[in-house]
Amino acid sequence: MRAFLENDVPARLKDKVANGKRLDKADTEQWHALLNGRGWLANHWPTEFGGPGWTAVEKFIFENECAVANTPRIVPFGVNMLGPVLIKYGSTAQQQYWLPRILDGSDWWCQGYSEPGAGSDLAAVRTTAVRGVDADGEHYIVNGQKTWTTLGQHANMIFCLVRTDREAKKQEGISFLLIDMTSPGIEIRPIITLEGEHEVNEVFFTDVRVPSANLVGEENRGWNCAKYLLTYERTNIAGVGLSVAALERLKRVAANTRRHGRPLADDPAFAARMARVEIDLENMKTTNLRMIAAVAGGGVPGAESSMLKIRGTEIRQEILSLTRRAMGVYARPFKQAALEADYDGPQVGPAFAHAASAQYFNNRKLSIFGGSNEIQKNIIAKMILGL
Amino acid sequence: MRAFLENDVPARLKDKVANGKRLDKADTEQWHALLNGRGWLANHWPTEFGGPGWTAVEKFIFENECAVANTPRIVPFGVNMLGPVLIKYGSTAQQQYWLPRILDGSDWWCQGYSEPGAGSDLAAVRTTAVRGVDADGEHYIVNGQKTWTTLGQHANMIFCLVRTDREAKKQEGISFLLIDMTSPGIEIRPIITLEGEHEVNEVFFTDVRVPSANLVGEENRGWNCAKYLLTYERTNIAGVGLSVAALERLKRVAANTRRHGRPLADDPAFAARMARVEIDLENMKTTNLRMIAAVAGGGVPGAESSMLKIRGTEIRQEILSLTRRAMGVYARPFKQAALEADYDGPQVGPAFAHAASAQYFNNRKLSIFGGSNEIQKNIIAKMILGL
Amino acid sequence: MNFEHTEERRMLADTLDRFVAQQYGFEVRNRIAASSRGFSPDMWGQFAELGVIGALFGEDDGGFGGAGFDIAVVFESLGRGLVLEPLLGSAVLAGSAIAHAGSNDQKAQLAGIIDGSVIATLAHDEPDTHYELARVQTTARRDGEGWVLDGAKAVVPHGEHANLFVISARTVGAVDDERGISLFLVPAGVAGLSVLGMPTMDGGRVAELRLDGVRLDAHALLGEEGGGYATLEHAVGRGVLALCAEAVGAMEAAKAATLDYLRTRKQFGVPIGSFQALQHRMADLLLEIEQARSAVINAAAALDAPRIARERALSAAKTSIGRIGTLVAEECIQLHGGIGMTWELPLAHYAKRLVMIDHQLGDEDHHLERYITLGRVAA
Amino acid sequence: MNFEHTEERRMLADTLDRFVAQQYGFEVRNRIAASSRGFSPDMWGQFAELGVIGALFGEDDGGFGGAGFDIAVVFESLGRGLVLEPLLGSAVLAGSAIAHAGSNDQKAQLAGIIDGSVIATLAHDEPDTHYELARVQTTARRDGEGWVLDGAKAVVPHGEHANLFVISARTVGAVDDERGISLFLVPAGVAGLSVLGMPTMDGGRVAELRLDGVRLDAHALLGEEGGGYATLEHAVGRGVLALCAEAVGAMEAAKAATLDYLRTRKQFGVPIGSFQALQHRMADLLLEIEQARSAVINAAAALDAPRIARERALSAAKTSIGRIGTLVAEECIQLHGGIGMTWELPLAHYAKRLVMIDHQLGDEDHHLERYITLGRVAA
Repeated sequence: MRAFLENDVPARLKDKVANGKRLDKADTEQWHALLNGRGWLANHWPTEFGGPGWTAVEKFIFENECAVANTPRIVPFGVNMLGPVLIKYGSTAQQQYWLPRILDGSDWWCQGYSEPGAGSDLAAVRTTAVRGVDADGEHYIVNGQKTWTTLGQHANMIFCLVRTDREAKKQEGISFLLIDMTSPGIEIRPIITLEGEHEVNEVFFTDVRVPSANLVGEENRGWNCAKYLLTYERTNIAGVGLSVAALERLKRVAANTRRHGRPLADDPAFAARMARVEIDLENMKTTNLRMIAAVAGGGVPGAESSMLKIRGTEIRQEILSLTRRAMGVYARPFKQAALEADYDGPQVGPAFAHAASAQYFNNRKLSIFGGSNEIQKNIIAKMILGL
Repeated sequence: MRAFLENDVPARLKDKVANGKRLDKADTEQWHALLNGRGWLANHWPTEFGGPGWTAVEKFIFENECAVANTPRIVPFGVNMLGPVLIKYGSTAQQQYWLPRILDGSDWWCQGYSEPGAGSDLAAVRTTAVRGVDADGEHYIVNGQKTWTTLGQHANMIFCLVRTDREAKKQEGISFLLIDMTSPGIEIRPIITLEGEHEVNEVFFTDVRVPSANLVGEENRGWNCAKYLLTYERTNIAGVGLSVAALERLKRVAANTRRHGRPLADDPAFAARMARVEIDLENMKTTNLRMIAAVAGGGVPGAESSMLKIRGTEIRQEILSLTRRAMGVYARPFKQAALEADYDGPQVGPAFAHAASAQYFNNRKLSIFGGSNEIQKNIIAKMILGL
Repeated sequence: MNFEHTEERRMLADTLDRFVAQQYGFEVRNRIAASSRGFSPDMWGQFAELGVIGALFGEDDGGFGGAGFDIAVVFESLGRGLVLEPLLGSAVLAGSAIAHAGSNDQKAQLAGIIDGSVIATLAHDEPDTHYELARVQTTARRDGEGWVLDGAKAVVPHGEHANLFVISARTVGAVDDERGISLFLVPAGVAGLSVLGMPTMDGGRVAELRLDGVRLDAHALLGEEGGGYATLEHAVGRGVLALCAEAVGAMEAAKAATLDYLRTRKQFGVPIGSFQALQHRMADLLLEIEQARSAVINAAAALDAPRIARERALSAAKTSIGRIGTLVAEECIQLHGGIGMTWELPLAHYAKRLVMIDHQLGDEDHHLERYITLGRVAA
Repeated sequence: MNFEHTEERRMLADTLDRFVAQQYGFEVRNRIAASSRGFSPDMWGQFAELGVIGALFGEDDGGFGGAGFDIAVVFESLGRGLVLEPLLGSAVLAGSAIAHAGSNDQKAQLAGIIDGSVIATLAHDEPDTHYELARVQTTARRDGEGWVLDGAKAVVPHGEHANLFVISARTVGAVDDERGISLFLVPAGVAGLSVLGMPTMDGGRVAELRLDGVRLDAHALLGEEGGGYATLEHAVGRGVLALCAEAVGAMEAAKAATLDYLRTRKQFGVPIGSFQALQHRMADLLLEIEQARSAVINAAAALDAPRIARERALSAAKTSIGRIGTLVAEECIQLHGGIGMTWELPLAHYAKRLVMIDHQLGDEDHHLERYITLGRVAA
């Protein structure tokens, strides 16, 4: 696998990631295709659907090695999110049609979970789907709005939680629908995040017609799919590999930045900050492996992953914060064009200065998205602590 | 005033405080008498009752100067707690009888507020007082238990919150009673705190007869007295002077302890810890003065004092924690006898090693007693933040 | 002890607050931030007319303020409004340097700075300084009566659009020696001075300067040859105070926005401000902000104190603000959730400014170390 | 990767846990803590019989364990029960030193240590060392075939009641030189050795040692002359692991007690565990304790690794445990409120032990600095 990462992944891709450059759609498609060629793309899937049959630990190691090697990340919406839901709840027809298209990149999926004003309360679904029949057959008419749709600008398909029974209690009456993004009545609008990037979107649905064949599982039972998706094998939620890669970069920066005539890495205060987070990360690696082992042994995946998510995101945010600190006065200048791989304008400040602050600010999202760390603590209090 | 602190306060007293030695009852009585001789003991009282007529800032400065000079502390239960209640709610007869006795030390008061299991919920009063009449006149019969009664072992009088109406809602039906500790039916038992000292007590009441003349204010309106007492001029709740004195001591210890052949005060990590808390304390001095000024100008004493209490206790606890750290391996040995002023056995470790850990552990109470810091945050959220 | 500001200061603050609220709203501000100048000449003129620049100078220098609390009041107001105009670089940094060390002829420039017609800036940081005030690699060597400067200057505030630079250069001594630093007044457009402008993460623009054989005449020297450090410390100290006060203004705005959000935003059917865990975090934040405000007051009060007391108070303030500003930024984003991550929300821009203030004139770690070192000198 | 312990270790842990729970309850423990010995010879014998001491030694040394995970399992169990018996000083510190450097004759003492008949201890810290391992002021000079030792040793575990001391002394070199430290095996009662015992804050007893011309014969030298540092590092490293594991045991007990309290204690009519602010703090504490446990696993796994990797893992563990142990102690007291301040509550004693562990064999700051220094060596 290391040979693959070293030799078969184009240097262009790895350089982009290492240097904090923007990845475009083609980059991700190339990476997915490379992995699919090896049979490693859908590494969470059972072998009968094309998975490699890895253990949880093997998956963990694979994803960490990729991160450390600065590969792009797998865009998870199709492979890691929808795939498992279809495998568990989809009809055979749905599995046979959609799963291969996830693997070969025919579809780029995005996620229609969050709604404006709902935040981490995913069950607060107000987007409606009303069942009807017309000349073309059974269908749903969908109206409403989804938000925080990551990379939705690249997607041709979206899986959505929609409300199919308005009378039912909150978590009942929700259904899980697959919707073609090119359907009439869908509008996608970018959300610009605080550092100026376009990564997330709003998606508006106005009388969008969805064939009822695109319902996954039973009507009004979509919450089961949602919950399953949220807790499915989140072995890498702590992002240990990404933190290792980020820490390596931080160390390089700190070794090459000087303060009082010596490397910043030798400044007592900065060295202490780096050492603290390095130790926390070393501990986290083991915590992560322990939790994977516990889950394999019949633990509590939901609550365990809450623990990994909180501390994992805190560690990564701290590393990115230190990388920003290391830039000194050069943390402020910020030219979006310099995030492009082919930028050939002037570079100022230490290596990586062009992206350090942007990554720091962008990754404040880590403790918010995917269930805020506060929600995760609520889960821990209830599920593990019994409070 | 500085001349008084320098010349007129016996060195024996100041040495005891500076060296973390135990103060006995006579020490406090001597200190109260000294202050009373100057008219400075009841410095919160109006001049007509014997107060010096100081402004809030003057009181603040006085108490801080005392702390920095390592004087004993004023035991507050009579002077600063009961006194103001009597002045506001007491009858003329009560004022004329009890106030002079507070000043001249005839009575040592203790506080009967907390009850077992109530914690910071002071209104959860279960100690009962039932009114009756007998040959000796109107009286109450008191039954119940009080706890965390600081220095109750020295006291001849206790002021208590008692429940006089069991049917009433929680904060109604409470009365404020003055009870002679020598009354039949009172039993006092020591509570030993974690470091091994006897500072607080439990007080048990079994059919204790209290003359109804000892009721302060109206029956069932005792909660007013309680609230008033809790918010009365808590200008010094942050304990800035005590922190300044503790920081001075810490600096001396750190200057005289060596690590890597140089003073611990010059160790980068330790110096950074000390500097952080010193800066926080410098800021706190100004925060405290600002809040006093705001109160004088019509602010919110209750909630302001919550802010001072939280940060003030955190700062003091941090200084005491660093003092413990500075002791190195000598933080562990602990001989209670060495806390006595006349101890002449072997001393081990740096100066103050005999008391550093004990003071650290004992002062974990700062963030618990007098309304835990969590309760204070609830108050801030409600009163200041409007949440 | 009186924590009320003087009548004049309160009036200025009220005027400024009103002007910013009415004229420098969020949309206007963001347009200015993204503009090619990074500030607005029109607004700049209006700030000058309001007397905001003059309030930062003493009467001897043609102003009507200049004390620590004048700086604090003005910059807190600027921070509340996220104002991008070149007050720090022109009035505080360059202006203070000229006022501190300038000859009468040089001080004549102050009138232009105060009326807004001259935009000055301080070019002192260099690519490798990492906040060290005495580390100056740019050199100045005598050339007949005049001087020749060579070197580079980093992240100079609004450097593209300044008319006048105060530039530090080493005339003698080791690279980090406090002695041997000289200051020069350099007009924009002088031969050999190249300016590379760029936008910043928190709005507005900065510039990299290159000096390749920049020839200056004898009158360009500001203050004594080799004696520029004291002037730098003076000017940067006032800049530190300004940034700290600006941060407190931004913290107050961020806090208010967050409290408002906590009170109105509902989740699971109740306002999220009713969740105790969030309440306690806001209470902590409130405490921290009050401590930050006290740090600014301490620094403002110490601005005319003897050197060690003054510089320690300034470093205490900047290290406090560095830590607390970042905490406030991160917590306010977190408490807002996803919406706090978006460009359209003013809070996000306050948060960016708060974090970036820690990267100007010395960060939390730099000033903590400096506070300790100064304390050792004092002991 | 397998985080399950071996069958043998699990059996030992179960036996030990059961023994401690049944025989070494809180009242018994506190009686022992306050006793004149500070431990219980009777209990000590039973621990020896259970094989607890033997589990800490390798087979070559007459034990049946001795690996990192053996130490971790035993000491976590001891920590859960706040056990005061001299396992750290006798079996881990002195025992490891003898096993590491002893001649065959000297290693013969190990049998007595393992069967409990010999109580050994390590006398290494000195009044001015402040955790520096190489700082040794006590001197040993040659005297004919033998040696004469002079100096002082600080806070020696159960020093009054040890039969056998491993004492470090400098034979050559500067006071903080790693080279030139020699170790000596010294029987109790030797002329010139005075022992001053005293109680500790966390139960049990320690002693100050004075050495005034202590004469030892040639056989007293443990290991090579001047080469004691490596043995010290070996023994202290195992001691660090033991303390870290003990701390994790104590943390688990403190956490369990606090959770129990939060579930049962009511205030304002509801269990205080229903307050979200406290829930989130407990969740944080849980995360920290899990990280502490991982740190111990990392250290145990690294115990046979090459020096830098091993010592970094040990220092990483001790600095983690120093920070987290104190945090757990303070938070658990705070969450208990007043009752957490009382002697009668076991929690208070767990808290004291957790804080005091940071004062043994190097505190949080010491080990963080050491971790950094070792990393620089590695780079």
